[in-house]
Amino acid sequence: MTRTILVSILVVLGLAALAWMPTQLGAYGVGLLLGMTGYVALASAWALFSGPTRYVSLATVAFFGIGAYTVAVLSETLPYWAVLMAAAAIGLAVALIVGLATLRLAGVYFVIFTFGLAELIRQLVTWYEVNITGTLGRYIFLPITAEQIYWQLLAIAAVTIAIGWLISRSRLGLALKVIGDDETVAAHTGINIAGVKLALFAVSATIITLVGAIQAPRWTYVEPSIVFNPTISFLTLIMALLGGANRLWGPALGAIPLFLLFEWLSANFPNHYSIILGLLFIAIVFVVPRGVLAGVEDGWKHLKRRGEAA
Amino acid sequence: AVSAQDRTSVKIGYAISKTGANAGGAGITTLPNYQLWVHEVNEAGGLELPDGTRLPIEVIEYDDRSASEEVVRAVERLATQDQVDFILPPWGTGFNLAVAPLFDRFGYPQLAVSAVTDKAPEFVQRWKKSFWLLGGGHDYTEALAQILNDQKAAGTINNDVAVISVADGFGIDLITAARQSFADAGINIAYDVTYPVGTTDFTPMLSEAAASGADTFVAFSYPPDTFALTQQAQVAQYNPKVLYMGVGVGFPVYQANNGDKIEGVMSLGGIDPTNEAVMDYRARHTEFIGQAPDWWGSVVTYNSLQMLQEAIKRRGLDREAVSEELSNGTFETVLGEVKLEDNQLRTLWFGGQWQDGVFVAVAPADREGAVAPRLPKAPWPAQ
Amino acid sequence: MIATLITGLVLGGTYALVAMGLTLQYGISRIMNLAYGEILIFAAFAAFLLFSTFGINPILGLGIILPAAFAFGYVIYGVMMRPLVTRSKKSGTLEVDSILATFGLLFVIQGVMLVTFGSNYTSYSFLNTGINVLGANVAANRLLAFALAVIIGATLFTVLTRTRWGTTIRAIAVNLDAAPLVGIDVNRTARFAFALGTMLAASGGVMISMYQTFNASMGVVFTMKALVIVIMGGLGNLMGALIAGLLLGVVETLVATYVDPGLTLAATYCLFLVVLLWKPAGLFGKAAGR
Amino acid sequence: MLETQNLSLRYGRHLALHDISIRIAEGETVVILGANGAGKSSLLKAIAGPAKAEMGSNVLLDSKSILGTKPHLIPEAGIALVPEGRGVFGDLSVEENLLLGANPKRARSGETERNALIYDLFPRLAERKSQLVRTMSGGEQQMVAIGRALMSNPRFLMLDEPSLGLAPIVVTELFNALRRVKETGVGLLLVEQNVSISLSISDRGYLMEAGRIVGENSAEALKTDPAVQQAFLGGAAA
Amino acid sequence: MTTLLDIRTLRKQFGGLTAVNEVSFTVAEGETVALLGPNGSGKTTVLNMISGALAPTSGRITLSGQSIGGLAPNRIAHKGVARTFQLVRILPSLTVAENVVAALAFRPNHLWGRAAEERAEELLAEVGLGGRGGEHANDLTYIDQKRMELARALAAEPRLLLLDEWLSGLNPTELRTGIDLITALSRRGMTVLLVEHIMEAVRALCSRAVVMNVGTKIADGPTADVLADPAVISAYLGEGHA
Ligand SMILES: Nc1ncnc2c1ncn2[C@@H]1O[C@H](COP(=O)(O)OP(=O)(O)OP(=O)(O)O)[C@@H](O)[C@H]1O
Ligand SMILES: Nc1ncnc2c1ncn2[C@@H]1O[C@H](COP(=O)(O)OP(=O)(O)OP(=O)(O)O)[C@@H](O)[C@H]1O
Ligand SMILES: [Mg+2]
Ligand SMILES: [Mg+2]
Repeated sequence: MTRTILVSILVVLGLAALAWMPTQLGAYGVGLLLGMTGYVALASAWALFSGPTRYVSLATVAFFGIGAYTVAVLSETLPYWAVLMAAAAIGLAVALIVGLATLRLAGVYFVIFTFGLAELIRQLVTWYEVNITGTLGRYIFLPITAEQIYWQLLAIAAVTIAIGWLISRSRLGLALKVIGDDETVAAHTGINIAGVKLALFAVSATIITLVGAIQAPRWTYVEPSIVFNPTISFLTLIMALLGGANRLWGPALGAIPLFLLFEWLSANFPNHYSIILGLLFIAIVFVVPRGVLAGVEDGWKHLKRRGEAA
Repeated sequence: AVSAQDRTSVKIGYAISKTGANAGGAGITTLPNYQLWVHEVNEAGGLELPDGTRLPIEVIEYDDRSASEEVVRAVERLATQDQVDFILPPWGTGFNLAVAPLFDRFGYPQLAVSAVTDKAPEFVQRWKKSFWLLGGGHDYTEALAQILNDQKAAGTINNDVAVISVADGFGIDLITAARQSFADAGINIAYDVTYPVGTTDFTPMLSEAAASGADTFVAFSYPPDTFALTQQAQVAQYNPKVLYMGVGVGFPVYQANNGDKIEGVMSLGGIDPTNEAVMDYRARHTEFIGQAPDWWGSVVTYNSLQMLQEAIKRRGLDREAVSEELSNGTFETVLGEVKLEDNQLRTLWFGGQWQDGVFVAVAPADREGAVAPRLPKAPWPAQ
Repeated sequence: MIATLITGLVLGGTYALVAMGLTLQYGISRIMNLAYGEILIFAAFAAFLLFSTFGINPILGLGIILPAAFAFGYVIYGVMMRPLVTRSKKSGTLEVDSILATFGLLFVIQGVMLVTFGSNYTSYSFLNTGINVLGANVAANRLLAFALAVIIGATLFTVLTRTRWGTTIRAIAVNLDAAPLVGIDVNRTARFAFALGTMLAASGGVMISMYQTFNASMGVVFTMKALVIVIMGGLGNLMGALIAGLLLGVVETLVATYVDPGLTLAATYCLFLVVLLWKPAGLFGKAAGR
Repeated sequence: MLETQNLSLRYGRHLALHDISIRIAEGETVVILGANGAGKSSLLKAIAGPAKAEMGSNVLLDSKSILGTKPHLIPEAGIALVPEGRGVFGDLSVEENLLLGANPKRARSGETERNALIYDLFPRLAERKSQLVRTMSGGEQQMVAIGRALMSNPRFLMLDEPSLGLAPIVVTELFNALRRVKETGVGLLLVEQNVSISLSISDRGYLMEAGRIVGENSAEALKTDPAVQQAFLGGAAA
Repeated sequence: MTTLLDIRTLRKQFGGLTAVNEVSFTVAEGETVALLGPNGSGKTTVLNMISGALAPTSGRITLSGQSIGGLAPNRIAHKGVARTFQLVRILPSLTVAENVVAALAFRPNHLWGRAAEERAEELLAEVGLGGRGGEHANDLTYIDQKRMELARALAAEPRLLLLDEWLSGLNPTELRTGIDLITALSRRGMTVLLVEHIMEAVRALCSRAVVMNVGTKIADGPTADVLADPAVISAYLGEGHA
């Protein structure tokens, strides 16, 4: 009991510290924090669904883009909180439809399906804007500062990780692991596979939509090629996998160093950025095979064992 | 801040798409000019300040990887972390808009070149230190409509045009403007479709355009599309009397690949070949970069850097003052005497045509240096 | 209508050509190669270089580029993929590992191309002459790509399904663990299939360089298109890739002609999604079971 | 002659095989009896190549060491394994599975005759030549696995619980077939839980317990020695 | 005795192949029935249709009068059908205990937390895996995996237990243990439908046997009678076994 209280206090203190950080940093620092927190939220939300089920989704940017675009379309007409609600609702609705449609797919078929889906949504939005509204770019002039965006992202990242923690301790978490191992067994032990997957997919997608919506005011100008940039899906996936998609803190631990690495490389090696990044990537795959967090744990266990032996 | 005496250099930063989807455009129109200009300034001993001293330029460059989140953060970094003296703008309409609030907030003048927008007057109101140097869609489409009307009157072409446009900021801006301009000019649009970015096969559109009976074919296209259209039009033996295409017609590679066949092809931009300053610039660019500049945006980019250089010479490193100077001053650049109107460059070439291996300016026709268009375009050489 | 169909088929030929190498690499060597498109673009640059600098026409260029690509694939598999494959025997993480590793490879190749060739659009024209096929004016270079796709597709398909050697290649795709029991050198076979896939990617790149503008950053476009086709046709199924590629070409052309060019890509993905919903393992994929 | 000398095998910390020395002569049939987990499958796998043996171990074929030979070269040397869990190529047809069986070079001559022989042994396979093996019943898949191993023209055929999941009539047929295989001069190394039937075709038998060989005798003796039976059947079940 | 499972003119078609052809039989409450037949005669397919892994092409399956044919496997599981698989299916990344908890946590009156862990331990002890809950399922031997699979099936508190060759691969001693285990279950009133090729076990366990051949039922009745049926002998047992 006292431990729980202690942990809660620590968590609250940690969050407070994180929330306080922007006041100590310049605009660039805030921008960095913001981008990093955005990816922590994205990767954690992605891993909520894709980690335990091993359904690798490339639809991240579809929902991210839906969120951002909703803000672009509605920011003039609705109050900010209503815009966020609307974005979440649209994201949820799309997630449910997509989820229902994709339940039969497995493995790489699902991966590419979700990629195709993101592209389809982008094409349809483009087509709609071009042919129906006759403009493509939209402007977002909301009086929201980078700090405010950061705080919102921090909140949503914290909520996402909290959800992940709750799920991992619940029957839902076990159901996901069983599904990830063997769907046939899962079905025969009474797990409603479709329901579980759908619920998780919807939660994950809604969070991703919100991250997109929250980040949108940061770019004044929004167009489909910007908000539906498939790189976002890939980065999210890579970060989560690298950190360890099956662990609570894995995605965050993948997102933070990678994000900083990208930043550092592009600042210091703008011309050889790609090559160095690529080599580092390959090296990471070889050196920490099961994700950064697992690697850290292994190292820790190793040290402990050595300590005990001594 | 730091006074001029303590300095050893002027820090100039920019974020540009070195990789990703925008790298192709940025690598032609923007980046080589930044490099050329910095090189030339430093060769000459640096940027001249009002007191006559010269300080070399120290460049800080970032790759925005064609992602708008990156370009936003890179500009923040330049402004707050690196505390550069001036920031050069990124490539592309969207990216220039994305960073405009930051330039404004941190007080940097933004000399946006590779951004074509009809909303420039609005933006100037919103962001006082923003400058828009490449005009808006209407400027180009009205110039085109003018040319077409002249040709119609001369009996060269019929009243129909077939238009295709790329479904991206640039294409949409231009097609929207074109519909208006053509309607105003009484020109009938016989075929009007938009295609997605990344389209590689234009055969269906070309055959529909041919079937529409229009004598004029207009494509508000991006470079890969422009190249593909040119090749596929030859294959299909599609010979509109007026062939007008978008970005890419002015790229050096376009001429290299198609040789004489491009004679008569029209596009945005153009050059007054009798303007020695321009031709000299082209030679220097070719020499230093290893390839020629394009025939539209490059020279304007270079011009914008010269304006900045001159404004610094007149007003020093005070960004407020430099911005004011850019707004109100008159500058002598490769483009001749330049004076911005409401923070926008209006003395631009809005239409050009390949004539004897040079992409000459044909519109506005009444501006000095303009050449008469040669129409109808000769059919593609037989294969 | 016939002309439209022919145009579509010819366009599809390019798609099919690009997809077949990936179906070998992914279907047989089980490497999800995200750097596939980069290899293709690299070959395009190589063809361009040979043509513009040494005056070697791209068809002859194939004679240099294809063996080089094969060797490259062979080395890459040996150096990068093989340790991952060995490692995954225990952990079963080959899919994730290969995604991560080839994602790195993608950046390396792209970076090398950026440094050597720059970020500009590159194109040249070769065999860009119209040939009349049943009333449709088709570019000779595209027709060549189409022919190459059909020939490669048909040959490889026959070899894979009709010969023992081809069957050994499919066997490692089906059951890696059992392959040594029948004397198959898994490593060598997988390596060969991977190298063959690399070679096909390069052949696609050379063909594409003849009629399409490319730059160093464009690889991912081809990877994704190829993946879509591979999945639509059914993993590891060459005939499937060929047919799915042609089908996509036809659909795109029909939509561009009769509906709206703005919806071509949307139609592509729609078709893809519908096919998957109807047949979750692709047009010619084996039902269920992994 | 196929033999192992002091073969030891380790999974992590767990020593699955301790100093196993067994031998099978040309044309001889040897059965290994032992409780579940005694290490029988591990022994076959160690001979067939994929498992890494400990120092001091050896596997000899005609007095030449084949330990450490790449697994895919073992069938080439004339040793075939029908593994636990069958290891068939599920997405290939029956015909293709058999074709692959004859993949080692030593199997190329006489392939047609052997193919005919196998269809003769297992008429069900002849009926279902083009069916995907994945869609066949468990027993049918077992037939494919045995047929495929026979296709490689082995000198020594190792079978890991071949009767598993087969209908009684098929088990009888299978062992009749194995008798015929034996008559062609192939040495058989058999791991079986079906003690009586396996002893009925064997010449000799080894008893295995917790990774060690604990007894060896002629099949006749084993069959009639209730004490031995009791010892190994009771010993390791815990 | 009331009928628990009632199968009527059940049929399953795979393309051109009729794997199960108009098969009808019943299993009464508390009974242990053997489903026999040569390899490929359609036994597993019947079990698959009962448990919902496959949807019947036609015919009816009822459990206590409720139709379950064609329902999703999880719904059928909730109605009280549990099964093991011909080739064991374990959840490799979970521990042995978690494998069992998986079933406890998703049955209608589910258990979770301490209660589930305790119950799992009991069930594991019952199948002879007492104290081994912490091991990784992947590290178990084949027989132990089979035991664990049975514990998982029992955890669902089924009314009908389907065992697909659960006893195969066991040595004579283990076979005896296995038979005792199932006997104990059936003493407690469990209804069992089992597919088995080991006649010793069938004779010991089952009062009744149903025999299939090429998809059709060829015999149904008391085990001893069925196993003496000439049709069964010629199609399934072979002369040696009579
Ligand atoms: N891959 C493996 N990793 C770890 N331990 C293993 C592995 N394979 C087998 N073992 C262990 O080695 C021992 C011997 O296993 P083996 O499969 O050889 O026994 P067996 O006699 O064939 O038993 P069965 O009759 O169950 O097939 C067992 O204790 C088993 O748990
Ligand atoms: N998915 C499928 N597609 C096609 N045929 C199938 C499929 N599943 C089973 N079959 C066929 O249906 C028949 C019955 O198979 P089933 O697995 O029910 O046999 P079984 O009686 O359980 O045999 P065994 O005792 O060998 O396990 C077999 O001939 C098998 O090949
Ligand atoms: Mg064994
Ligand atoms: Mg069966």
